[in-house]
Amino acid sequence: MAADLARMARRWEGLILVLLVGVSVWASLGVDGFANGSNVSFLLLDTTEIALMALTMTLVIVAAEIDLSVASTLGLSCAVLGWLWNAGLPIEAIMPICLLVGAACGAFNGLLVTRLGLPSLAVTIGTFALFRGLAYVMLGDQAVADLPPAYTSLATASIGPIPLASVLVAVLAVVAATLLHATGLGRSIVALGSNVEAAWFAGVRVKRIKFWLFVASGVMASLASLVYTFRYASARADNGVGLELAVVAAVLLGGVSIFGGRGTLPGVLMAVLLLGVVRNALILADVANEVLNFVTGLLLVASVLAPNLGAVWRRRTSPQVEGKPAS
Amino acid sequence: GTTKSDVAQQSSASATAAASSAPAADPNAPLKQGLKIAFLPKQVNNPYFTIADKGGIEAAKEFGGEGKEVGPSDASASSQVSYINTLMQQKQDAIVISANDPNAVVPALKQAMAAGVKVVSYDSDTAPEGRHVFVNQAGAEDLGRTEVQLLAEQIGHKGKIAVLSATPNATNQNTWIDFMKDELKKPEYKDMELVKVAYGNDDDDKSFAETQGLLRSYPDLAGIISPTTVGIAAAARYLSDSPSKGKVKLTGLGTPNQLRKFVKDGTIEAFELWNPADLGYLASYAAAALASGQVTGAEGEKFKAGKLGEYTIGAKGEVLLGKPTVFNKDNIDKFNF
Amino acid sequence: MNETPVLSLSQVSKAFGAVRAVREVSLALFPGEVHALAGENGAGKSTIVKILSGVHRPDSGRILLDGEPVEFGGPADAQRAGVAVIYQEPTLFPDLSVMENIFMGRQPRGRLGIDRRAMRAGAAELFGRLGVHLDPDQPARGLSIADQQLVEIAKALSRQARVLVMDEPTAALSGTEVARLFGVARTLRSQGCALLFISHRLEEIFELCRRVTTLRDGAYVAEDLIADITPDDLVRRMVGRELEALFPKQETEAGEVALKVRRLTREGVFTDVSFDVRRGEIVALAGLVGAGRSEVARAVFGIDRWDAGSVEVDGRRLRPASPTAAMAAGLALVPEDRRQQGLVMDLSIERNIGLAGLADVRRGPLVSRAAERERARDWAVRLRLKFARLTDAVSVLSGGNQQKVVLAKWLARRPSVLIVDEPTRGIDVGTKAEVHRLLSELAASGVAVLMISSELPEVLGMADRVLVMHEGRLAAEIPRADATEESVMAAATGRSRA
Amino acid sequence: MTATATRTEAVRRNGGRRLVDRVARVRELGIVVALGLLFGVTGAVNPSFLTTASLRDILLNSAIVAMLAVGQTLVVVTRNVDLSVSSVVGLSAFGGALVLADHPGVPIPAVIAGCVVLGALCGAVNGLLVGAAKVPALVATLGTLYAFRGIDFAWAGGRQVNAADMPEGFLSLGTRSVLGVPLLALVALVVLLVVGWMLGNLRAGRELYAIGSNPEAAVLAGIRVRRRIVAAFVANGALAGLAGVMWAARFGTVDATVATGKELDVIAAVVVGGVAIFGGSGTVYGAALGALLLTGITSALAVLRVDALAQTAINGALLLAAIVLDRVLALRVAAALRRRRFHETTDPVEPAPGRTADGS
Ligand SMILES: Nc1ncnc2c1ncn2[C@@H]1O[C@H](COP(=O)(O)OP(=O)(O)OP(=O)(O)O)[C@@H](O)[C@H]1O
Ligand SMILES: Nc1ncnc2c1ncn2[C@@H]1O[C@H](COP(=O)(O)OP(=O)(O)OP(=O)(O)O)[C@@H](O)[C@H]1O
Ligand SMILES: [Mg+2]
Ligand SMILES: [Mg+2]
Repeated sequence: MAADLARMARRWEGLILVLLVGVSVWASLGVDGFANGSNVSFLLLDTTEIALMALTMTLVIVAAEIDLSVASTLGLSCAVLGWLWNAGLPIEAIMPICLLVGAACGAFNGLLVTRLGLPSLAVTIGTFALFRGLAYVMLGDQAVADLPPAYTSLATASIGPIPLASVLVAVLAVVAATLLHATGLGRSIVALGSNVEAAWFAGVRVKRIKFWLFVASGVMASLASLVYTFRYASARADNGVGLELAVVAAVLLGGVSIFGGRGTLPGVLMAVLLLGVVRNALILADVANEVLNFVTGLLLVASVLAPNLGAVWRRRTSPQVEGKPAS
Repeated sequence: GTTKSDVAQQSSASATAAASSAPAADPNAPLKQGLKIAFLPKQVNNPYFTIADKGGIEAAKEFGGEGKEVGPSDASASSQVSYINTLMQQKQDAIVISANDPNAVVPALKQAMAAGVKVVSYDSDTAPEGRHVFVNQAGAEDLGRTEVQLLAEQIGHKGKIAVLSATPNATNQNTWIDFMKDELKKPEYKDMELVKVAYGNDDDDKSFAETQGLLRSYPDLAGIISPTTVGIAAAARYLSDSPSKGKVKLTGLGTPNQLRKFVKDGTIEAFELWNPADLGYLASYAAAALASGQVTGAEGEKFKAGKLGEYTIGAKGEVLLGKPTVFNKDNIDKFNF
Repeated sequence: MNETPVLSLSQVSKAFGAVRAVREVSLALFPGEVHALAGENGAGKSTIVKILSGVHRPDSGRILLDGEPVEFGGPADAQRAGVAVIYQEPTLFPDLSVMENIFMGRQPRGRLGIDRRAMRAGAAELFGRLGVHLDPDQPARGLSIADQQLVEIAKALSRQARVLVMDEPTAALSGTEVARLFGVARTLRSQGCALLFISHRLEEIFELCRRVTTLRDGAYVAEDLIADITPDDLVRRMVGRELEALFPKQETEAGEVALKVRRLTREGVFTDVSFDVRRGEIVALAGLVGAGRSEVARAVFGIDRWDAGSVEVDGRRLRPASPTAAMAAGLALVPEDRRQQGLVMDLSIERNIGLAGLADVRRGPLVSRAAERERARDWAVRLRLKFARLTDAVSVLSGGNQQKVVLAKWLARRPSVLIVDEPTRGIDVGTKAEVHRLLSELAASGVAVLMISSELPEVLGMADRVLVMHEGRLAAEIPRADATEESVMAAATGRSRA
Repeated sequence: MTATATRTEAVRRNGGRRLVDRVARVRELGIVVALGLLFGVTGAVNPSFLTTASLRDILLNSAIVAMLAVGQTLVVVTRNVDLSVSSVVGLSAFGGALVLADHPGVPIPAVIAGCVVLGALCGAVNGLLVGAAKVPALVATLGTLYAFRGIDFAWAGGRQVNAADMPEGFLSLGTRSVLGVPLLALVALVVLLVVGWMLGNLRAGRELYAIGSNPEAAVLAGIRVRRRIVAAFVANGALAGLAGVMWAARFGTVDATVATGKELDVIAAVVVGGVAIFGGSGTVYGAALGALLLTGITSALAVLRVDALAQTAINGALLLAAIVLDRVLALRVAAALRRRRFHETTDPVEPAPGRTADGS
């Protein structure tokens, strides 16, 4: 395992880490306003929702599934929050309800995937529209903004430069990383992501695990919705539109194989940070938005390309049948 | 627990407490030189905002300041917030913003205001506590009512009409639509019926399909109002090639360049819009006036906006650009934006 | 023979990282001759095959075609040179029809693109030659391992190659199919084709081949004319030492019934299957390929749902379709398809061994890496696994060694009922003896063993009792004393009822 | 084996063959049923939905997505995916419109050809990244999704090309009909038939399926995997380029944001059309039907006077219903097959074998 990790580090996480450190150093030296407490604090805060959803998305993708409905689940959970708040319920009661809604969304995905054996990509493209649509039905064009200041300020509060929300991310990240990398369940997830049939033959409860992974993904999306709503002090049905691609991009940049069975959480977290730092630094440097998109795309491709180029070169000198596309 | 009514009580209490602490304005203060003014549109690369912000940057040049346009390429509130924070780090003198979500940007804007940055909203307002001044392109009421009047004239005050809007939760559009409904209550419109508000999501495809749907489900439709540039262009494109061309009247908000062809071929008789470049220009001057201490955003204060002349800040910190221009066959070639 | 060889290797070497899989091996294939390649698991046979087929490029040494040096840049080059290969592991396209699998890239062309009728006829003709009953239009997904292997053979035959390389083509086949295959091979030989044949069943080598090249640890040991040596000589060359008896079955006293299967039916697959396996007993399940033996095993272990009947382990009824429940009851299944069902190819050796027994290496909620590794190392050593590091992916192991990893995974759980489906498929003689000794020891220690095997000598040598299946039903139950090649085959082909 | 055994076996397998044929047809049948339901129910509620004019509109609306779905299928059967199509469409639409607006002298066919080449170039970038550099397709094309759009934005710089700037002859391509069928729909149909024929009847086409079905085996079979994958991406890019000019002709107003987010629609159409997302199976006909179904749903909701706020939700629900219906039909057939003692290993209740499982 240590050797596994070491090898991983050399390929993926190592590269991301080098990039992360490199970009941070460059930005601190070359970009005004980057290396100061409030900017760092903001930068971290700005990655919260993506980081939260990326944690469970990593588990889901390692299990060779995908959940494209996370941002819609987030939207639905926001809508429920706004609706119940308008109805006069206390916020302390609303929050657990939101988490339940997230769990229900995840369970719905999970059931369709495990009971009917539908591909998760198809299912979650469907629920991507369904959940967002339900959010519109609930809240329509209303924007609920009169949320309790105690919570809205909590969502943006920080200890020194570290936002409280990031502490939440860190705690959950430790939990998720332990789960994936050090427990039997994590082993099972990796195994079933790599070869479902062999995992099933080895007594791994494939369906049960997949089901609960989707539930976890839903719960995490609704947790992210709470952070989102309070952070922006605005609950709307279209909260978080388009975040799913950002989450998937971060997970892939973090070295998780889209085919399942491979990937580490430290890598994903570093990728989330890297994307955040690059965005922040480039915006501060007044780089136009189109360049920013271009750089994001390039980063994604380059990070996978770099380790592969070596392999491609080696293949030239000795042809060898490649198994799955390297990732 | 904390409920909605608790928060309402608290906030009304604090509102009365924190009112009048703004420093006095000095109407005679000169405009500062070298002011850094940033324009933060809903979305960059959107032609409408490109024109507006160019107008603003032009204005900044006139009074010796420095303007720039930054912003997200997706019209989302969260990405605008990133930019607000960045502008604060960059110590801009003023931010001129068109809000994607009137509330979501407020916490960040408040922070910026606390750090001494002046905030002007234009095109699409934020919640009032998130800005000093709102430069309003045209009164919402004015717009809503004139659209109905425009269409009523074209259809002879008779028949079924529909609205093709942007997304169901576009704030601007919804306020206008409310005023349209109100206008329609007047007796002179008793023969007109608003049968449906359709939403094209500012997406070519969807707006197209929605226009088709309107014509199918209401074969006797007399007219469509589309108060969004994407919607009106898609609807015009569909009508220009359908048997309903000229029969079903279309009006709304659009730019002359976009609709020139359809005005000339008779698909559209008349539509309206303010001049976006003037909007940016005015917002830029308002920002400069704020940053120079000429005004604070209180009602009744006055400032000069270059070639546009003098403006007075109205209730709730609003500055009104003026009446929108109505474009038709006769005047459309005089405009290029 | 003083003709020039069609294809030959001269002093080729190939290393994978630190593993030197092939070291300066020379090999010459002559037209009209079947050449055998022998060696233990991991000796480098498949690597040689992949060098001949252009999959691997040798690190040093040369490939000669008709005496001229050539370079194979990839499988396409080798194919163009007239080399057809049956790889050790089937390489089919599961979504495509059987006939498309056979003719991929060489589909007969008609006026409007591919001529399906010609293709179907071609496939049917090949199947006729091999005596296979497969529908050319059937998708390859879901074919049993044996059928897959037969399609592979048909594919290679369809190339009408000058050189036919066969890497353990018979491992998944039973006697009938093997006989057919040999018939075809002899025809090809007489037509002047050069054949390379690999098998761990020595009797096959002696039956079919003229010459044998032996490898040990990647190095060339000897080339002999078959006529000049005995099987024992060959084993000595392969292993480098003398071997004990091949089937050291210990006599054991059968205890109480551990596995009790009653009237088990899965519609369309098998019907009304009832049998017992007692502690300390090895029961063999024999039959022709496709008789439904593996399907029974899968159902008993909970992989497939059964439609009727019951399964009891130690008197407790099993919940259907739950491998977890079966495992909790002490059942273990070593499946027949190690690549798909037995192993997670991307995972390391230790992770694979640990996969079925995660509960045993727990420390609190966490997995104890040390315990996991300890267990893996223990079993790797006991099964004489040939590996570089326990953290290597199992995909780099040779076929036989992969099989050992699957065995280790299940034996490490110390099951009370062990079902092994073709446990020695692709395993070399030495290890085969070890596996047999192991099974026999397990039985002696009170484990109930159900062994599915297509190898009659193995069945006869190991089993206390032989159950024979025919077309989805139990056709006979033959006690050890009465089990002979004839009696088992008679039942398997439906010629007798017990 | 005795002679009788052989004969019964042969009979059993022949019966199986007919069933297999039926299943093969059922693959697209599920979606045809869904389409029938959609049109039947909507037409019953509002007969104007089934008028020729309305059907024409639906054909026209689905033409572009259908063409993109056809191209996407080429890529998806090789076990890859191209998320960047929407950006390629945007780039091509803007490029084409810009040339037409700024250089009125350039003949229209040349502009169309140029757009196709531009698309093919973008496809080649994707193809090389995936085929030669072995970057997983999802990562590579997610990257180029951002990158191509970035180029588009930089190129446009906030500019918009309007209907008045483009020649009438070009715009009429987007609206003209031939024999009552919209020209764009005809173009899409021709593309569909040509690609469908190539996938089914050319060696190269079958090799795409082989690659998607088992990439390792494809190499061993001597298939030039790299070349084929690059070709699939290039073809898809070229079709996206063509779709881009079609877009410009149809909507007349073009800026840098054209077709943003359409990639999900295209993938949804492909998936609904029964193309296995992990490669190896599915047809372009299915994908095109999927596109038709998706646009049909949008049009039906518009006609049915469904509350605007509920449309998204209903759209999602109908999409799910179509997938589930398709799946349930497939399961039924599989069960029937097993009962007829046909060889069957993939019990749908159990996880499908391997990850190549075509789960749809
Ligand atoms: N791709 C690879 N990467 C690393 N090592 C490999 C690879 N392929 C084979 N090896 C190693 O090379 C050695 C020879 O393997 P090979 O598959 O040729 O054995 P074999 O003689 O065919 O054995 P078997 O009888 O078990 O099939 C083994 O030690 C194996 O682990
Ligand atoms: N008489 C029969 N009628 C219908 N189907 C049969 C019959 N015999 C076998 N089959 C089918 O053939 C397939 C192959 O069976 P299976 O793999 O279980 O055979 P096996 O005896 O284990 O052979 P092997 O493991 O050697 O391939 C099974 O799916 C089974 O459904
Ligand atoms: Mg081998
Ligand atoms: Mg079997």
